[in-house]
Amino acid sequence: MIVETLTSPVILFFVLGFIAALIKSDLSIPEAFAKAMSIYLMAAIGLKGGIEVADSGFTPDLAAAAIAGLVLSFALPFLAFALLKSFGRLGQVDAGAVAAHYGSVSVVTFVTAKEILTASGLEPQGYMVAVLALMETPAIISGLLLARWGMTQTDRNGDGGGGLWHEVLANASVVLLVGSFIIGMIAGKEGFEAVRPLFDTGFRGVLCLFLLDMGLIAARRLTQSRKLTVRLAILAVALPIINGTIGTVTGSLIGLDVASAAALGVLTASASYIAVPAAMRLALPEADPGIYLSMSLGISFPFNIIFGISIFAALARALG
Amino acid sequence: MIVETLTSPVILFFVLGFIAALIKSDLSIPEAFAKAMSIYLMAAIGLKGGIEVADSGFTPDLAAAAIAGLVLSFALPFLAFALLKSFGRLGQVDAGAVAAHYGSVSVVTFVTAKEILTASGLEPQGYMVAVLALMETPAIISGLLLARWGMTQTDRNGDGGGGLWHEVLANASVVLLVGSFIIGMIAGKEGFEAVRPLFDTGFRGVLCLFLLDMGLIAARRLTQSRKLTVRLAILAVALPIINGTIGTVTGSLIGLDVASAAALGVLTASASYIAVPAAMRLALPEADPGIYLSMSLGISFPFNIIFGISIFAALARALG
Amino acid sequence: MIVETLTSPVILFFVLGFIAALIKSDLSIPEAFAKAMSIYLMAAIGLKGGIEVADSGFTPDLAAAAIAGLVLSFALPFLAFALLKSFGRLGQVDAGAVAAHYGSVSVVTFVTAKEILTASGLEPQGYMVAVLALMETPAIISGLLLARWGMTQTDRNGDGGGGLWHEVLANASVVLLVGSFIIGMIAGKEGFEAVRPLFDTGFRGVLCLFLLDMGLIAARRLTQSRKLTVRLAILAVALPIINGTIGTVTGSLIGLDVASAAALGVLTASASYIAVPAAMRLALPEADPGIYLSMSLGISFPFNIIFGISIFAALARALG
Amino acid sequence: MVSTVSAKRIEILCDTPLVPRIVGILRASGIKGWSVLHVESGGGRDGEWRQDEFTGAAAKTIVLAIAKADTAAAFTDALAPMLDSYGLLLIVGDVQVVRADRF
Amino acid sequence: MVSTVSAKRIEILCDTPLVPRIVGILRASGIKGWSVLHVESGGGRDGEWRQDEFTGAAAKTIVLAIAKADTAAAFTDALAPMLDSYGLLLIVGDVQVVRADRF
Amino acid sequence: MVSTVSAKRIEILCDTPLVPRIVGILRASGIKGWSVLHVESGGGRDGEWRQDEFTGAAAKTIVLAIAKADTAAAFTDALAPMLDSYGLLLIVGDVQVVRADRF
Ligand SMILES: Nc1ncnc2c1ncn2[C@@H]1O[C@H](COP(=O)(O)O)[C@@H](O)[C@H]1O
Ligand SMILES: Nc1ncnc2c1ncn2[C@@H]1O[C@H](COP(=O)(O)O)[C@@H](O)[C@H]1O
Ligand SMILES: Nc1ncnc2c1ncn2[C@@H]1O[C@H](COP(=O)(O)O)[C@@H](O)[C@H]1O
Ligand code: NA
Ligand code: NA
Ligand code: NA
Repeated sequence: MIVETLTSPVILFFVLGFIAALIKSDLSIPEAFAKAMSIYLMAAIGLKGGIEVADSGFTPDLAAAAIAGLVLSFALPFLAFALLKSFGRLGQVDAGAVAAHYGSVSVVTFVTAKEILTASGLEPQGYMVAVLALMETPAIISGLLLARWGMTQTDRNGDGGGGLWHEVLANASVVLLVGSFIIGMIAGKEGFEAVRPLFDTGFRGVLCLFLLDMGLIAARRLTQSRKLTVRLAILAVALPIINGTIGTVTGSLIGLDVASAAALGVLTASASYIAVPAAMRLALPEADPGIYLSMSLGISFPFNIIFGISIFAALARALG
Repeated sequence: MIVETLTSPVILFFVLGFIAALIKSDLSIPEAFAKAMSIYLMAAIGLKGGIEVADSGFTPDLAAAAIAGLVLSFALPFLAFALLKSFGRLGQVDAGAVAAHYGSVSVVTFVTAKEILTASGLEPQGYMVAVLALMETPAIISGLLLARWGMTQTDRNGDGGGGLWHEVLANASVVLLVGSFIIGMIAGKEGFEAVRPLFDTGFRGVLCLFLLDMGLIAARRLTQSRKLTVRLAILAVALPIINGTIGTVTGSLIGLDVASAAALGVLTASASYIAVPAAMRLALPEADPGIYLSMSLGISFPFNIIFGISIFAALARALG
Repeated sequence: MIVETLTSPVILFFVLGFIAALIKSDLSIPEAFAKAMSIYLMAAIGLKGGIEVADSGFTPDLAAAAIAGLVLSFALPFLAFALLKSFGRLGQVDAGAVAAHYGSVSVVTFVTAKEILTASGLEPQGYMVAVLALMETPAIISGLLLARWGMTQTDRNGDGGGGLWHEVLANASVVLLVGSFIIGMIAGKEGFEAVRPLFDTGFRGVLCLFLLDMGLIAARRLTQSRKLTVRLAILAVALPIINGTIGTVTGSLIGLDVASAAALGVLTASASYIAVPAAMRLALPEADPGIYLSMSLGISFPFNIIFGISIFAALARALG
Repeated sequence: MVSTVSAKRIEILCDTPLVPRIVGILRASGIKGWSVLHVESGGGRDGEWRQDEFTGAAAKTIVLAIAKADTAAAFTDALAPMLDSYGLLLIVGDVQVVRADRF
Repeated sequence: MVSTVSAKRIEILCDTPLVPRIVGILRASGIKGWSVLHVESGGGRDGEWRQDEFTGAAAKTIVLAIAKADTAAAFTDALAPMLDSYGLLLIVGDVQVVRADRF
Repeated sequence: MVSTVSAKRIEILCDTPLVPRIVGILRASGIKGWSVLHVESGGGRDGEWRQDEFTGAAAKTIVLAIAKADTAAAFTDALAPMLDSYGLLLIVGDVQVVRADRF
């Protein structure tokens, strides 16, 4: 399946962007266009998920997957934190911030996985979109707990109480994913017909252009970073493998189908690079963005896109 | 029909945007993307209108609708002005500025109405797009006349003579609508085939994303406004109802089909929030944008989208 | 064929933009959207070219066209330089800079030509996209040689050695065209199916909106320019005719099919307005951008779009 | 060492639709160059706003112009009548520039 | 001649997610207006960056505020504790403004 | 009270393709940080322009850098030869900054 992955236009555009940035080409995607594409992708994936759930109804599977997602997002930062402090040699605050990223999820990784899995006959259930939305935020809580553990109130200059919680719960991607999911559930298959041409048929093409941009960004992060040690680079590969394995196994154990178990694996393996960095900038200003963005965007994202998806698909197949 | 309206993805995205802004989510659509979508929507609607007119030819209906549109756009501000001064307690300048908005039209309201009416079997004639373009500007003239009534030349610091007229007649939306309309007429059905996939099939999806943005903007206008009194809020609902009723009845009287009469009703009910505010900023700088934008964007736009379209459709059906 | 060209929506949108700018309308396409569209167009055309080459394999034609393109791009600036200095009365530096533009190519002119030729039954070979990419840069070398001829090193303050060469070879459009071309070759027809809806069906519609913007830009260049003399304006028409004729004849002589010979003619006739101006700004800062942009964007681009394509198609037909 | 001269750095924060008018006054006052910067969002007596309102009427912009002291003063006087009705913000600072002949 | 008064022109260069917090401190210090400008790219001790990273966390912004000298000083003091942990850049210059009652 | 120090606020208005070169000179002169602002439109001796020309060659940009007086002077001298051929605008003002060790 890795060969299929590597000849899929979606991944090839990512590789093109990566190479373009490595040879320092001035190729760049306008910021507004990249944001527009991410809004489009989230609306599209939310809609499709909602429609599928409207079709299949609420099932025990759905509930099991949702609970598993919540628990994993909350719990995995603790393991990551321990590794980041010991093997990675990070301080408490930086370790907490990075751990939050690995507990949370990357929407684009999920979307790419959905495309690649579906293309190889493994279509995850629609409700995995809801699981995606649920997994965005719990990790932020555990990350902050870990970073602030044992600190007195006066040290916690950043927290900003309500401001942060509001930022986390009303953040753009959660609102858009959940909102489109609900719209999909209300509109159903019929209502969707009218908007299908834009949201369905254009989807993979937009994903190509978006991954072109992600390739540029990932490579620039990697080459411009001055904070990435060899140990951290190793963890940026190890954490996705560990978390993804835990996620896939959990998915199998709770009885998800092979495709959805693989998708849960990809979700746990993926690391946030939008919602969590913004929250950390507010709540843990002393944590160094150079570390968490380089690890998550520069290494884990490419790793997951190119290898992770195939690995967890194979694992889910073996287990299921 | 209100139920259908409320379960249409197009409207649901508007509601999503509205709610997102109310809960102060940081969701936002990049400015450049919103402008791009409005350019796309205007080009698409202009093209389609032109093609339909190329198909059906110039008919007496078309002429009647055009004249009715022009007269209504010019005349309705006088009524609005009287209500805004008496019931709304606005000064002369502010009342004139607001009246101009309600005489002019909102392209997005029209586009949404066309979608919703068509979905319920009431497709307005292609020439209504030309009527839309014609109705954009006459109201600006009446609004300025009203605002400046009885003033000596020295008071009129803003007018700027030619500058304003040029701004009004060569304004982007008029040029784009009229231009695409003519292109549609020249290219005809065959010429359009080549570009149909973008302009036709993508249309409703883009409208969803655009209305998501309009929902955000409307709610932000509403909550951030410090200028909106209860009386003005009442007028921002009453004026669409009054104007829309006048428009629908006029449409029926001059013999338009049910769908086109409803569309004329929606046009007269709708209030401008692009062309007119820009003209007012130049010509009536003392008028307060906080008032006219809050009324037109914050209240009348959502009212028309969610209720107005169904009301005028029902009225047109009853009359026709 | 000129009549067909003039009633094609693609060209009509260009004319609309041109007229809108002439009447000083405030219509404008957001910068980010225009860049996004040019990225889309280059990715789409690269992909399609690659897929066709994957289908047909490397042929002797392809090699002949590639070599011809390289040689023409390198050689034509010498002729242009002579005309620009003698008839055009430009100084050495400005003449060199302008000559580089006419040796290089315009992607949008090529794309438009491909659409119009295909619509009239003349589809150029897929490998012409590779020729397009090859022709972007050699002219920059000849232009610089000509501009710097006989100068001592101290006069050459701009060159900046490596910086320029890197800029030229890793410039965004070359990387994107070549990259998508290779992706198209790897993915092949099957791999393309998944992304066809965006890249194939949306293509002509996007081209319309892009040419709307080009019309605005061309007319603004033309009217705001203070540097354009009558002699330069004549050359801005003569150079495309001369170069295009040379290109079309060469294409026929080396045995290309009629459509590909016409496409080679359009390529040689077209003048760069993205890659070359940026390179000249760095390497020949004393050259006046007002001259080269007005000629290339303000005159030669519209000329090629509206007349040139038909002329070289007719010539290729006559020769072939 | 490059020789520098004193000049005024003028910023006018205004509604975007007014830019052509401001530029007209700049020119009438003898100021030959200007640059326009985009303002993303802001707040003042009228509450907060942000640029994503694609209705151009609410958008704001900074016009930046460098000028000699005397032309700057002429401009300030010419702009004065508009300051209140248009709600402009006018900010003038002292700077050093090179190539004095340009201003 | 229009009469002008002295004021401080304050620029705070900060990460975009921090803008609401900066604005909160501005208000708490009695500064009534501000404008936000977009920064495209830049470089500093932490290397170079550019705005095309759509992950908002790396984006930077300039908050511009005009204020009287005393409120400006109050603001500077209030901002002080954040300067280091948030990596802010604070720049204060002297300018002349009209309509002094606004500030 | 926070202690502030004097510094120079340097703005270079230039064509966008030149930014890397300007940044190179900034660094060579010992200036460690800079920020790039987008210019939307403008006008000067060469007529008016606006940024919507996606052909990057016509786009303009402001490079903003804060520096100590001596490094600022070194930069001004290093930039001098480019001022005319590249049509740059160089603007230097006096400002107060905190955290002086950064500059
Ligand atoms: N005095 C000035 N103040 C502000 N910006 C200026 C000034 N002069 C020139 N510019 C900017 O620099 C660009 C080039 O100027 P010029 O070389 O005079 O055509 C103009 O288009 C403006 O954006
Ligand atoms: N003191 C200030 N400093 C910077 N920008 C300001 C200031 N006051 C107002 N503004 C800007 O000008 C706009 C209009 O201000 P106002 O007329 O007070 O509502 C605000 O939204 C800000 O963008
Ligand atoms: N001296 C300076 N002048 C202008 N901008 C600066 C300066 N130093 C830093 N910056 C900006 O602040 C950002 C963060 O700086 P730093 O914390 O030094 O990495 C840089 O990327 C620049 O955008
Ligand atoms: Na994860
Ligand atoms: Na109306
Ligand atoms: Na050429």
